[in-house]
Amino acid sequence: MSLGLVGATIRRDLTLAARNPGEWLNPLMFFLMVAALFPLAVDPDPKFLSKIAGGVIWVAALLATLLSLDALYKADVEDGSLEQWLASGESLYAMSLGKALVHWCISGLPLTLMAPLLGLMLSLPADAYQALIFSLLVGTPVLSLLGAVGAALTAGVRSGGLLLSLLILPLYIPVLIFAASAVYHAGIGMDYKGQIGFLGALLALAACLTPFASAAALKLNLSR
Amino acid sequence: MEFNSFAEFIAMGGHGLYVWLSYGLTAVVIAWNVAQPVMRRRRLLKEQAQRLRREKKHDAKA
Amino acid sequence: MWQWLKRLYHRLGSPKWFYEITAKWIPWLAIISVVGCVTGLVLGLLYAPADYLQGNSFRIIYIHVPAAILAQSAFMMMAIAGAVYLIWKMKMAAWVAKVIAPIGAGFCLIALFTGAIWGKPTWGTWWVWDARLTSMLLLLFLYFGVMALQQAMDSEESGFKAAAILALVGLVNIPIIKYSVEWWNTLHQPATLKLTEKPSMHPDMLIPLLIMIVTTYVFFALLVILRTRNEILWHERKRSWVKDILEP
Amino acid sequence: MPASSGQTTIDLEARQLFCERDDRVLFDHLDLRVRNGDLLQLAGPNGAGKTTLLRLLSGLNRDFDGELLWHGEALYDDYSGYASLRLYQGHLAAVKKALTPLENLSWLVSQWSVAEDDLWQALDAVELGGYEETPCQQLSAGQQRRVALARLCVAPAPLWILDEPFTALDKYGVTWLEQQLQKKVESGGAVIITSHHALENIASLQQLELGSVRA
Repeated sequence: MSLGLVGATIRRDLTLAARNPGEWLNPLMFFLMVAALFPLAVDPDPKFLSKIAGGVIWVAALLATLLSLDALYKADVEDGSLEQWLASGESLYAMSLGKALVHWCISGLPLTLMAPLLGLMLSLPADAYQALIFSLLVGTPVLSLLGAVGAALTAGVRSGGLLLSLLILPLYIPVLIFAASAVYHAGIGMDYKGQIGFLGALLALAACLTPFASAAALKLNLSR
Repeated sequence: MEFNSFAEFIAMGGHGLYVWLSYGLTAVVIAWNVAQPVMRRRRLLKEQAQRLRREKKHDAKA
Repeated sequence: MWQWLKRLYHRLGSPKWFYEITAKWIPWLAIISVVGCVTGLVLGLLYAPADYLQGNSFRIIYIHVPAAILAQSAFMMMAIAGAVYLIWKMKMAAWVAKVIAPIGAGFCLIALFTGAIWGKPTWGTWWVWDARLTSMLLLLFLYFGVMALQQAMDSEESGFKAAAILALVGLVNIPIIKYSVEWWNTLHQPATLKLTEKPSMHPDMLIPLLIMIVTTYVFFALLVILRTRNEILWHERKRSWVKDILEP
Repeated sequence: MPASSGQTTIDLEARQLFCERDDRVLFDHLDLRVRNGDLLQLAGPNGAGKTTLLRLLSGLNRDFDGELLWHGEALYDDYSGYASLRLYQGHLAAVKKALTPLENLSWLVSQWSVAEDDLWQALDAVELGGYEETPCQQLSAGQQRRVALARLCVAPAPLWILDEPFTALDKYGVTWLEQQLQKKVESGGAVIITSHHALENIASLQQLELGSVRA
């Protein structure tokens, strides 16, 4: 059975994730812990928490995504897999898109599924759960796509993880602003379609454009 | 002219600290921006001239 | 026209030509910068009337606004130079992109410092999450990212390429960041007193500002040329024409 | 084993190649041509540019001056066509330790369609029979390398470009690989290889000495 290299790589990466669950479970634990810090450090008052819950969950999701991004291309650069992709002559654009998809499956998707639990811990208003899920569902793929560019750029750099955060965090700001605002507005009973719509537009834009940047960045790692 | 005396100019109607602090910090950044390439150029020219002289000596020996 | 553009491109691509021609430009650019700066500041600091709301603290505008404008267009120029390098492999473009980054970051810092200082008499606090200041802060982060990435790479060449890719991604993001920050700002702080953006400025206030903006661009060109010439000297140090400069 | 490689015409040509790295000229005015039945060994000291030349010829690295032709046309005009006929093995094996040899091999040949039976046979041929479903972290370095080399048996590519393939192989592996190379060129395929290993017993061997050009 032939899936082509892109399909085979998606399958291989998912198999790898299944064999090394720590790689994607640790960022999830981190997600949980960061959210637990806020009531402890700031104020455990449910009224106060319900106001900041959406923002806190999103900040935590963003940081957890960054944690898991560093490994996205590093191993492939080091063990020669990247070399084989380029040697195969298959489109690096499709490849980058595939890798971002895999990253989302092991980071954004579980984050989305875990978020309601954090909502409970942070007394998120009942009306806001739907917005939280929607915003994560539409927003986290953007994080994966943009982050994949950073991961591709820093894959060959020795202490790339920190650098990656420095490069990518400013680019994450629009997602953070609109997603957190969607959750907040849903919580106070206001309409949040506009924000989700904007996130959707960002997702479409990121899905079209970031693979070009990722592909160009991946080629860089080979010219050594 | 908006100001009647030099002291009035410095005081900037009570906002002197803010205005002059801004201009001072800007001057520092600008000065560094000018000094950095000028100094680098001097160092570069010196180092490279030295390298050339060294290479010439080396060639003369060989 | 096309032929002329082609010739210009080839000349710009030649470090030697650039080095020789800019030697003639530097004194002129320096003179224009000094004269423009003195004129603009004399007009702005001495002759412009005080603002009816902010008093004399508004005179910070003559450095804050030009620095902010330049910091943004410098990022654009850096990204374009980076793209020229990626597409046509023109080394001069990579060097120009490299030298723009610290200069642009410097102007970004000026805009942030002066904005914060200006905020104290205007808002009563050093820092307010004003839309313009916030997006300026993010722009500074983008500059830092580009510079850090360039230095982190093993070979200088891949550093140039990586920085160019990041600058292009940043360039696409800047309007999105600006829009989202402005939208967020209007949502959180309706009707604060803005630092700049007057409905209509008195010509006596406006003219010095325009002079300062133009001067800042000229000064920026001077800085870029000075630094690029150093890059040329370093990268071409083994060519014969540089050797002739080193020992006439 | 696909013996069909004889039918495809191989014609890879380099004209006036020039390449420099970090201000050092690796090679200049380099001409070479590889056709059916050729075995080209790149020789030269460390740092002479053997790997760089291999990467240029594979199309992985496009940072050079001069011409690179496949069937008389620029290699990059139809890179995916070229890539499907050329197998590149760098000194990195591209083998994931958490996966089994079978899974790794199946990924390594996923750009071609290869039947699963052939994969089992190929692993058998490199003496990995019985280890097909053991995670690679339990295998030795030489065995992991052999997983990557197993695809020489199954990939339907007439042209092989191999970078130091003898590294970490034991005596048996070396003999096996020598046989494979011999079989390849005899059946009308072609091989470009960097290796310090002596390959004199293969008749059609050509050698190219790099490292004579210095800046």
